[in-house]
Amino acid sequence: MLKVSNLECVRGERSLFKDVNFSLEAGELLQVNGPNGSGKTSLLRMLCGLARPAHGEIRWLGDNIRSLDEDYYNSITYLGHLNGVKDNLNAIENLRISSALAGNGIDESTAYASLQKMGLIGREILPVKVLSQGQRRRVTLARLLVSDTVLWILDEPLVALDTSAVLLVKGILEQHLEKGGMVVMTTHQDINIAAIETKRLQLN
Amino acid sequence: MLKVSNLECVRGERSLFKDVNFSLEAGELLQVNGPNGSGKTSLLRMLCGLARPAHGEIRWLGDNIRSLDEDYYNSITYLGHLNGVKDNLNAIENLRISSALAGNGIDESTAYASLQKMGLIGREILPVKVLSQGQRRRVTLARLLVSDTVLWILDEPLVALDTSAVLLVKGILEQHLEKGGMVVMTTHQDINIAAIETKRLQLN
Amino acid sequence: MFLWVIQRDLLLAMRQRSDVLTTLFFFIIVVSLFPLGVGPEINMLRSMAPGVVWVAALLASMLSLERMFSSDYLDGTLEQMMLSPQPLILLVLGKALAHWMVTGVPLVLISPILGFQFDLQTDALLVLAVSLLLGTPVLSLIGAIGAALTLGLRGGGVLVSLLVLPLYIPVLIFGAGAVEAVSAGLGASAHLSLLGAFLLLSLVLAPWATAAALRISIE
Amino acid sequence: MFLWVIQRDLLLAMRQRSDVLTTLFFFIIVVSLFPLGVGPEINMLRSMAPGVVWVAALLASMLSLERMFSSDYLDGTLEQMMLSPQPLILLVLGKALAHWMVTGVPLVLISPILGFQFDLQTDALLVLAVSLLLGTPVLSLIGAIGAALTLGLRGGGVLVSLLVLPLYIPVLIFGAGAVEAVSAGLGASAHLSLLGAFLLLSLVLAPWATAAALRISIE
Amino acid sequence: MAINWFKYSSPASFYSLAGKLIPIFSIVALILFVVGLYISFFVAPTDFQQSEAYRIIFIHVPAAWMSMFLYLIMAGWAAIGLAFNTRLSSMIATAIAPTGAMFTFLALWTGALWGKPMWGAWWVWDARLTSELILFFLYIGFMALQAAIDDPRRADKAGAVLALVGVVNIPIIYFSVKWWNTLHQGATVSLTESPKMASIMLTGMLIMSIACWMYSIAMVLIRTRTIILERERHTVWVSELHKETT
Amino acid sequence: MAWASLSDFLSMGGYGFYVWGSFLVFLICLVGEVVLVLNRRRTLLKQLSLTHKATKNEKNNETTT
Ligand code: HEM
Ligand SMILES: Nc1ncnc2c1ncn2[C@@H]1O[C@H](COP(=O)(O)OP(=O)(O)OP(=O)(O)O)[C@@H](O)[C@H]1O
Ligand SMILES: Nc1ncnc2c1ncn2[C@@H]1O[C@H](COP(=O)(O)OP(=O)(O)OP(=O)(O)O)[C@@H](O)[C@H]1O
Ligand SMILES: [Mg+2]
Ligand SMILES: [Mg+2]
Repeated sequence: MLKVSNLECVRGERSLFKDVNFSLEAGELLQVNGPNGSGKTSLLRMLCGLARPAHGEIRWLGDNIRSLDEDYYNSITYLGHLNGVKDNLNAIENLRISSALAGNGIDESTAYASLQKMGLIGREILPVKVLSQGQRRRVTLARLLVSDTVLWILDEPLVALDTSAVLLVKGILEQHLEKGGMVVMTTHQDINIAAIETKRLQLN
Repeated sequence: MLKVSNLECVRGERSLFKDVNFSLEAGELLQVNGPNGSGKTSLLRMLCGLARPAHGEIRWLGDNIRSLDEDYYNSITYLGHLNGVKDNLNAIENLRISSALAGNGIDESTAYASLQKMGLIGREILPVKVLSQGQRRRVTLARLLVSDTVLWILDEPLVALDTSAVLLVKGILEQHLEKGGMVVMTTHQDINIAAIETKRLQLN
Repeated sequence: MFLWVIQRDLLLAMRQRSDVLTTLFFFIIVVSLFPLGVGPEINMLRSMAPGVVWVAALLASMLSLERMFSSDYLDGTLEQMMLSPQPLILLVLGKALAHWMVTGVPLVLISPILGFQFDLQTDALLVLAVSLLLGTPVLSLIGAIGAALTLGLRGGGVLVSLLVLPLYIPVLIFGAGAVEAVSAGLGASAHLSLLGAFLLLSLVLAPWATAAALRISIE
Repeated sequence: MFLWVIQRDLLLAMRQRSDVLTTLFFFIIVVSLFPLGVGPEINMLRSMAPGVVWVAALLASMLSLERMFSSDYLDGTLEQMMLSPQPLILLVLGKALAHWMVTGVPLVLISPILGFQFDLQTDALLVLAVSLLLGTPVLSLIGAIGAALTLGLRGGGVLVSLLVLPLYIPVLIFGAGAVEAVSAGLGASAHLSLLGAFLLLSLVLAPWATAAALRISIE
Repeated sequence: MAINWFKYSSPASFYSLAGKLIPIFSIVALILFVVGLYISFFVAPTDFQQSEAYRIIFIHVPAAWMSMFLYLIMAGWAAIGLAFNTRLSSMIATAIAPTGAMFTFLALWTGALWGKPMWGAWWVWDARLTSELILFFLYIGFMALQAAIDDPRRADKAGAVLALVGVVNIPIIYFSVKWWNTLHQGATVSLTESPKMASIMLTGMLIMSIACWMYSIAMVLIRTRTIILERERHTVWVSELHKETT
Repeated sequence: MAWASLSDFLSMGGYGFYVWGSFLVFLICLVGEVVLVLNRRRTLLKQLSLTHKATKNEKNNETTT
């Protein structure tokens, strides 16, 4: 479904990577590995269409994602280094708003249920700014529980999470893959996610 | 040297922890463990004097840190969740300025050398905002290489680092402990740091 | 989705109830500073009034511009918005509208009272309010372009004012001109219809330019 | 360390060379807005001039206040500063000074030219510049208190103006008053020495209050 | 027409073409300036009403014209750069801005120096003067925005959006002349003292204007060449260029 | 048109300050711009030749080692 050919990324005057080729089918997981600064985040942002590749093409169901635009956005969910939560809103409001922006509004009880799954009960009506680092990350990740997209693009989703939360996320990803979803992710931690096929892309 | 007795932390109407007692001598390492939101960051901020404990005392060389103030700051280095680097300055400038603020100015060649050790050469004159997440963390951690304080208080120093950088930090910490320094740190990753004595504090 | 954006921004504004009030108070304070700086002569104050009120409105609207996108940008929400399946133009329109509801509407409502302080006549007061009603949305719409262009740049707050103020000037001239025309006994309809034309023009063009600017800034 | 703080802030300002210029241009633009809003009558403009220039100086200085501490706060630098072995008061003084050098000094230098636009006489121009020279550091010092108090609060930009503008008013009154006194043929020395007294007072008290406010905001 | 325009839209070939054109424009500009200045001071007669002060017209009017033309041209190139993603046109737009700002400043400055003897004030808030001032702000805004952005591609595009929005503003400002009482170009200026003198003045003004045009083109070309080198310093053709010169 | 004397020429019928103030600033601006532009180009060229040499040396080193 996702097909990347000859991708090259240039930042400043440096070519971070070139000739990156891969394709991803339903149920498959792509782990992007590489040391700090090797261009993982840059690659993921290109996959979302947030950045423009210096060279090469990214195709979704055969079409270049540049030409698809909003159709493509209907099929992906991107979580980056930044949490994208509003400090002054509480967890429920944050989750409902970010889902609505992503194109599927949810009601309060659904939001409550997913936050419960993420272990945030008791903290769901505090403004997010008083939450701990790991708890804010959990609020962000709760979006995955209510998302109905096919392709998840996750940039270091496990940062700041404790071991129980890491297991939780692992479970969510495996369930998504089982249902025929696709995941592209980076992480510096060791984690073993069951998938139909796990591809690995080593940068640098 | 550092002695904590009966510490209690209250956030909102919740008591995060109480009756925390420990002491730390030269060459010892304290690992603070606990799930997300258990109060690790809150504890560390209290140890620095950035937050006021609801109850209990923190003594440094016998004196309450509240009464010591600037003398105490001469002996500690704190690295929190936030990087404390300026997006628009480059790595060298950032390092020199943060060292100067910490009370020991360094010259450009020293800064260059420590950044080299942290694997940032070739990136040292780029504005920090274009660096990758892990590279920004490395800029922050480079402060440890030039710091001359005894007590290091580190909140999840390993976040966003790749494996080689984790080893690097491990080495720096071990060297510091060997020289009779003290370290208080939190992390969700498994890491084994050699110390005269490794104490563990489990919150929640 | 359009509604969601407005709703979210209003919710954020309401979460700190003081937000709306502070813009309002800023407006009031700036207007009140002038008699302090200039002296209490009532005839002079009366002829200054439209200009002063309008300049204060410009500044109040501009002051909150920087926050329009920058907080969303810093915490990553903006990235999410760009990846939203709905058209970016709608989203931008929603944000500009929310900005206007928080900063513009209160000014329109309070302006007659401030006009009183400067001893304006009833018809002038009315025209003042109407001109603000037509003009302040234009300020929010144009301001959105500036805010999008300066996203993530250091010195954004001051830079945005540098970019936006020259573009605000026609609104200022015709807005203040309308009130002066009425005070001078001439009709204000010409001025007001020009303001209306500006509003239509900026409603069509500004969201488009803002969306383009956002895409440029995010890349 | 004191020097380091100033140096760092100036470095940050210079890194984007445009930073100093933008404050300056903001000042110029705001001053130029008034004639546009009020109309071109030269006698009225001349008597408005001191007030307008001073209000613009207030706004220009205030607008950049928010950034004084907030960027340091958001990225964690401020925490590091609080943990610095040097006294916080010095640090605060350094930041206020850097703020003044970036926002205040350029205004003092450009003010005579703006005075020309309003057709002020030479002695009035001189007093205008001197009053700004004495007054703008007070603005930076007082502003630092407000910036520290509103740290990390949403709507900081507007809130800070709400807090500091009332404190700015005495400076405004005596600053503009000095110029008016000269234009009216009276001496300005009384006004100017009062401004000097404000400066001394705020040099002593403001860093202390700012440091206290910072401690409160960080906790 | 055998000229291959596409050939010259690539920075490399533009670079060499501009290198050949610059001396021509510079020399023409220099000659015209000398002739123009000679006419201004030694051929044009004393004005009956304004005595010698009117000689400022020979630089004031060309500067004012250039300030407006250059903005439109700058916006045009910026628009082309935005629409067709041609790097060269954006670079030209960036190169025009400082020259345009300088002429705007000169129009303001010479106008102010003319205003003092003619109107008794350095400055009046008249529509023409005000709109010229706003034009100056637009230039400054354009340059400040580009200076604040590190990434040249983003700077190009952001500048283009701003320049285009500014263009919409210009006619609006211009039409506002009607709503203001104008002092500029009123009865104070008597151009038509005698037909002969008017025509001499007109020739002087025209020659000075053309000189300014040639000067601007030369400046913009030099600056564009510099910008091309700055941005393309890592490409092959630049380093080959260097092999040739060293 | 001839001027009676140099001082006559300089005084411009009493408007010397304004006329010369305009023309001098005009010339200063133009000449200043030329100097600035050429300066910018010269420093850039110097920089370029330096980096060019540096890369050449690097390449030489690579081939020798
Ligand atoms: C700061 C003050 C001034 C500014 C900003 C200014 C600006 C301008 C501008 C923008 C133009 C071009 C207008 C056009 O092409 O339609 C112009 C033309 C002209 N200006 Fe000024 N001006 C100023 C002062 C003066 C003064 C004091 C005089 C004479 C008393 C003057 C006389 C003229 C004349 C004669 C033209 C030529 C008009 C034409 O042929 O269209 N200007 N000025
Ligand atoms: N203007 C520039 N000039 C040179 N290098 C640049 C420039 N901008 C970005 N870079 C480099 O591009 C890389 C960006 O890396 P990216 O953020 O994609 O890394 P990453 O693989 O996500 O790393 P991490 O694991 O630390 O998150 C960094 O190495 C950075 O130094
Ligand atoms: N006003 C409040 N009311 C209730 N609870 C609060 C309030 N403010 C903070 N808290 C809670 O205090 C805790 C702060 O935790 P802290 O940041 O110290 O956690 P941590 O151990 O560092 O976690 P992490 O591993 O995620 O960084 C969180 O659980 C947060 O929900
Ligand atoms: Mg990354
Ligand atoms: Mg924590």
